[in-house]
Amino acid sequence: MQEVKNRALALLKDGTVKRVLGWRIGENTYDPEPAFFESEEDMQTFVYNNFCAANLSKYMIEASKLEGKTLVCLKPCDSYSFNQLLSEHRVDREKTYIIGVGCKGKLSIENVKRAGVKGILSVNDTDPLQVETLYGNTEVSYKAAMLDRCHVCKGKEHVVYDELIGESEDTSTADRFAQVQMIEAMSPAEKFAFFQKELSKCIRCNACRNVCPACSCRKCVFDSDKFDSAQKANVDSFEEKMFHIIRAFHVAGRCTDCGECSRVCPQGIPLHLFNRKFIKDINTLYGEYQAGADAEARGPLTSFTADDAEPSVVAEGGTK
Amino acid sequence: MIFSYYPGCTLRNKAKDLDAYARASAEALGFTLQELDNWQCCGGVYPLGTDEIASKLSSVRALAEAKDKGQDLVTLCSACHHVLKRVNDDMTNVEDIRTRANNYMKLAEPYAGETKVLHFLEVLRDVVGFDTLKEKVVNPLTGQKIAAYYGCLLLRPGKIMALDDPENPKLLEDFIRALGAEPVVYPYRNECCGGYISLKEPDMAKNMCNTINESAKGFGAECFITACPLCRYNLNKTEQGLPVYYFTELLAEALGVKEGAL
Amino acid sequence: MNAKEQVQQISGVNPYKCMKCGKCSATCPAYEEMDIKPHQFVSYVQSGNIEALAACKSMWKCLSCFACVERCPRDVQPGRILDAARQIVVRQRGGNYLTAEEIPPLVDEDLPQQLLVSAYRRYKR
Amino acid sequence: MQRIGVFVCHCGSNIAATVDVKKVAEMARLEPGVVFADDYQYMCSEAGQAKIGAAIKEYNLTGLVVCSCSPRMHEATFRKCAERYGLNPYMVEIANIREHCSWIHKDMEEATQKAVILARAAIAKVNLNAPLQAGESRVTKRALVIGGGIAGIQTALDIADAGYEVDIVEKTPSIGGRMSQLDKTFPTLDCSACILTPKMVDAAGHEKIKIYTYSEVEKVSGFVGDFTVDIRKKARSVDEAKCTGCGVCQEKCPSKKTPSEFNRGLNNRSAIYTPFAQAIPNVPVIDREACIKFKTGKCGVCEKVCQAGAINYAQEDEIITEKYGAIVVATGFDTIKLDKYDEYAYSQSKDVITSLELERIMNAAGPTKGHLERLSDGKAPKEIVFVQCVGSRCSDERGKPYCSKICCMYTAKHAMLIRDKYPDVNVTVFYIDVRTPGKNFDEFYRRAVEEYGVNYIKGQVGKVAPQPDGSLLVQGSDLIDNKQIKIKADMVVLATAIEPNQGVRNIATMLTASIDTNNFLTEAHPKLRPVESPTAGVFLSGVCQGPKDIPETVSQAGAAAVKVIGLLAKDKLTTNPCTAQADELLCNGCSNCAKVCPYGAITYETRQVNDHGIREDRRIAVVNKALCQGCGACTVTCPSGAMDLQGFSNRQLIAEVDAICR
Amino acid sequence: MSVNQEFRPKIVAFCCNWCSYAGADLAGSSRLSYPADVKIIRVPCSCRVNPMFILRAFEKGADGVILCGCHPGDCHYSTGNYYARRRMTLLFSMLDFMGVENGRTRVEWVSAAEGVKFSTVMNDFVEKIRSLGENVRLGDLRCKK
Repeated sequence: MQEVKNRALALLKDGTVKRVLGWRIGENTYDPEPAFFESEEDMQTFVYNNFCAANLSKYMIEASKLEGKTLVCLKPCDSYSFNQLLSEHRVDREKTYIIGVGCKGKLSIENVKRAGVKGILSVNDTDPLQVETLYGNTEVSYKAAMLDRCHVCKGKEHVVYDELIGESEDTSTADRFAQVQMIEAMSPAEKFAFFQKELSKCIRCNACRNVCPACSCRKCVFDSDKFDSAQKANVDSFEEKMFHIIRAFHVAGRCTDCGECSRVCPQGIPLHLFNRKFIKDINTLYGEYQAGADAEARGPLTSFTADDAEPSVVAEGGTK
Repeated sequence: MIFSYYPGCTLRNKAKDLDAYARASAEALGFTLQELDNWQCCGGVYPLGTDEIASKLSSVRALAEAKDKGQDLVTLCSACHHVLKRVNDDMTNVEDIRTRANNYMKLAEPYAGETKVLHFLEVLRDVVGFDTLKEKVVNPLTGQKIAAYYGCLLLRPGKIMALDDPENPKLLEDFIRALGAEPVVYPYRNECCGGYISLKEPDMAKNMCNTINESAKGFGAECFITACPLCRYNLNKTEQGLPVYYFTELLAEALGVKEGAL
Repeated sequence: MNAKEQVQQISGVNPYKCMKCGKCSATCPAYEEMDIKPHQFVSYVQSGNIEALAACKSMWKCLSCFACVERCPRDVQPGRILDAARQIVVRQRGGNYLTAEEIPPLVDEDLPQQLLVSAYRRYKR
Repeated sequence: MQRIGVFVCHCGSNIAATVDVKKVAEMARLEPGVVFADDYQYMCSEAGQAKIGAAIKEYNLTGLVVCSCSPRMHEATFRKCAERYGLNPYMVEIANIREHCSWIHKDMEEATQKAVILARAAIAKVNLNAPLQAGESRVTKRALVIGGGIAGIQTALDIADAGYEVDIVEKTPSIGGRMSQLDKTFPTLDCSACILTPKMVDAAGHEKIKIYTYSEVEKVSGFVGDFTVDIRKKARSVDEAKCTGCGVCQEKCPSKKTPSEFNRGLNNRSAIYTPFAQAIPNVPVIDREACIKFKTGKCGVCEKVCQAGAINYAQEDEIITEKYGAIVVATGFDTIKLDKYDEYAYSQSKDVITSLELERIMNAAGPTKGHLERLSDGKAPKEIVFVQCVGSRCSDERGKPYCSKICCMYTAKHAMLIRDKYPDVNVTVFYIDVRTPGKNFDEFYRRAVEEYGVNYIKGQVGKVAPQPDGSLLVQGSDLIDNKQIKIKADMVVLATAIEPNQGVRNIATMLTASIDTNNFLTEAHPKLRPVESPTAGVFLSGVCQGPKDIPETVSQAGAAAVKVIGLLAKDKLTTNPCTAQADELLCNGCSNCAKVCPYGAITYETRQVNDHGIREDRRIAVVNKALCQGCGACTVTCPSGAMDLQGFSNRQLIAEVDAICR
Repeated sequence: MSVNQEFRPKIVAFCCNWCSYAGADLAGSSRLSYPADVKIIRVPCSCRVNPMFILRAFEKGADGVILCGCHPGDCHYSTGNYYARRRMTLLFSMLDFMGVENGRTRVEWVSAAEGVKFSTVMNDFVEKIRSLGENVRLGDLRCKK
């Protein structure tokens, strides 16, 4: 997407923005990483390809404190996160220049590997993907290499931007809540076993917390003494459970379901399931709500109606 | 515009004219009453017992058929209207009755009160509109002083019938005005004619109808209109009673379709 | 279930909501013909005197006109109570107030079908 | 580390009979921080408190745990005690071992064990308590009374007589309210105007009272002691300073077809009008809906005839902003609409009237000049039927579930007055119950029956049928005789239910005062705080709180005034120190806490903070301590835990949880 | 299922100061008994109860946690219990989702006048927890020190 790069460079040069927040090319096509670019020279390493999955909106919290405008590239789903941060006064719209970049579903090298490809040397981002491996060349279909979250795409519209570059596509193919429903249908023992297995993998690396645009507290409760819950590592296995429940609760009604938590988890824990469960409950009990869709809207946990469901609805199975 | 239509037993028999005039008028006003294929008698009175299911099923069947057709269900007879609306209310709001009725009926899709039941007069007021009706009148009944007789079943219970204020209704009066005649308001227009009591206690019914008749006469009425064959039957038994017409007859007359109707 | 509970169940009415204002009796068009008056239907149920209620003439005089139901300020609905009592009587063998044989002499030329149907519903099993 | 003293109360045998108090003290001594523990017969007694005092001194205590009855009973007592002996009152915690323990358990061992755990939880909490200082806020020594009826006037007069400034805001063009519409008052039958007018004049002339008529409260902000209120003074189109109240404009006004509000629509008034002769202020208002000048631009008669030059068509609404320390709601009542009750034929016959309309008919200044006559044909009625409980005591949605309380008495009054003045008129009253509690009330009603021959029939009316001859056939029950009776009446009077004035819900919302399903304002306590709203600084006077008659209204008005005076007499108010507080280093400035705050106590400001050496401007939540009531809604909304509640902090509550689960 | 009569559950009851705590006081002054297993923690309002507290109780070995507040519409702070209701509904749903029996958590609205209700609710809740038995599930995760 040379167009994004050219435009960003132009805005940087004419002084509209002081810096560009985008992706820097990595060693391979598949590992670009978020980066700030402040000069034309810097911009040489700017890249926007189909592996640029990272949601950059959270970086705008820090960028908003810097002097001058920052140009940020947001994909449609990232724009929800930005909007949510805007509603919470965490980012400064005045100091942001948003290029809404086109997105047709982002790719994950993990999914390429999952497709059975071993010894990857290089890969491109075309459809289908051409993969060069130690054992010869092969192809992987774009859809198979797409991130799980892109299968439940929020749509091709940006909810906030200054200009749009590139086409987007709604890539949803799956039912967003299918997995949640599958777990809901389990017996308590099965549910417990499922999460026990998943969560016992957690090493409390805090990657999920660090990447999450909603989890943006200056200081996390798990690092402060406010609840006697400060810890570096888990003291016991309850605490990792508590950590994830509380984390999900703290972002409930604010999580845009961007899926970054699961994407970055080095242990592959499907952390987004917690958030989706809350989103599903909120939609069922309090009406459809998409965090970040409207920066002016009142969230489901900061509003109520007089005839809301009673908590006993859970025991009655009303949230399923 | 097409409505599902539930005529009821009497309109297929002693009150054929109530039905015929209504259909002719409907066509003149631009809507059609399409008779349900398989209607059965509603039973005449609404079964009040909470444990009565079987006697509500014929109504449920009619309601479900209208639902299948995706049409509102129109009826003319006060009694049918009363029974259908109340059973529909049960099916909407009373879980126990809904469950049991559906268990009996074994419909392809359970019925839960989806059909809207309308009295023909409601169609005139809310769908056609009395202003439009007035425009379509070719023989205005100018100078006629008409007493509207509502009776009890059309209006009560007010909450469920939701047709008009049960104590001070205006629907038939507005209808009379739309036909160009003058309505006569009298206090007994919503009091009972005696209903089915006339079978075993004809004197009781006669007494009650006398009161109604005297009151209407006293206020200067020249005739009654009603929507109910039973009301008409009872009112006709009074001595020196005012003539009683079905409201559809006057409607057909005013619209100029009376002659061809029967 | 005793008779009192039975009446309460069939009618779906809570007689204890009654504040004994007498508006039902004030409004009833068949009042003069009744041996037990509409407001008494309620007190008979309250005191459990269902036997007397089931033997009353009033139940055959009630017109089901719902005036008492419409105007009751407490939503007690005496008409429903009476109908429940009627149900109890009619459901018993031989409790019918109307038999097929009785009908022919009562019918005249104009009599609408709905009259017979209604009377059957109210008077006969 | 705290130095905690634990005091276990026997409460006679109330606690000691089921809880081994010695054991509780003994176990408490083992808890961290505890340096002293003892038990005593009655901790709340003077001797008990002295014991606490002695221990504070001797052991240099920094915190107290009293194991006794409910904190709702004696927390305040022990806090005061602590303060007396030099300890911060908020260093006291109560373990409720009576209501929550000894009174509900029978087994001594079990109860003792539970008492030990409850004590342990309280000790764990005190270990984390910090001394709190009750804050102070200023008091604006001025009160606002909303509503200028008898309730509002009396409250205002009482407050003003105590030397404080009071403003009355009245929606209509004159003060006086419902009472000014009444003819006579029960049970003494004084003329209503004769006793009310002097009070109106007093209020108008009082140097401490300012009256805003034809005005409404538009906005309220602030809190107890310091409310800011916007009052909309609607354009009168008449200059109050210039008008002499001569009345010529009203006489000459060509638009005279507007139903008179004061006379309940029974006759008409002019477009420029004062509602009644004794109106205060005696300055007319132009009803712009009815005025020909405003509707067509032509006319201007009033301007021409006004010698004082007081007419001002260009006058505009004015917003007045004032500060008040206390607000009294005295918005009164109206009768319910009768359109859902047409079995009584109210909309069908002019001769079926409400009791309030009868007041106007009986009044010498009313539409019939005080002659009792039928509004349909002007004839004198010979047979009058009164129907009680019209719309009152109705559990369906047509009416009101409550008893309107005043109808039995005013109906007896009407019946008596009619029989007195027109002995040839038959008067029948249909009643369900006659309710006459009150001084000389039942005697009054009995007089109506015994001396004046009013015919009381127990039973309700089912239908009123207007007859062709103009009479009204009333069909009712006589439950005593078990008869249905029919009366051919000339007039029917309906004792119509009363309901709170329409605008009260809006006012309650502005004041954040709670209101019940019937739109009556809720009192802080139904028995012990009947004139206070649960919202501090808001007081209730008159029927806005519940149905009441004039004597009750006046006594409640006085009571509300005393509460206001008690508040205004203070220079400063102490505020509850158990309020929320944001830790500026943790606050994200996300605004979610402000969204759930019911008092609007949280605002945001940009502040420079020093976060471990990093200085930056941050958006920080700031809690207004005077507004915060300490519910804690914000603390849970805050994901970072920046928002905490003093006195019930996260760590304190977690310590209690831990102590219980240990 | 056999109920272990020896089993005495640990139950934490959070009660709002204005309604439910007063309701508990009324239960006490009316001598309406309920099991001693229930220990009450006073909070100003049901909306003060942080999910952290409930999880903490489970972490520390509680077998059941109940939250009592004013009836919806009657909150002393006018809206607190409405927020509490949403929060607890979602939290309980999440616990259920993770396989924690939902019988171990409950919300009840108890007014200051409902001493009888308070006692009935507590008896019922304790009975429920007793039938569920010791909180084995969360116990597995608990660090037994």
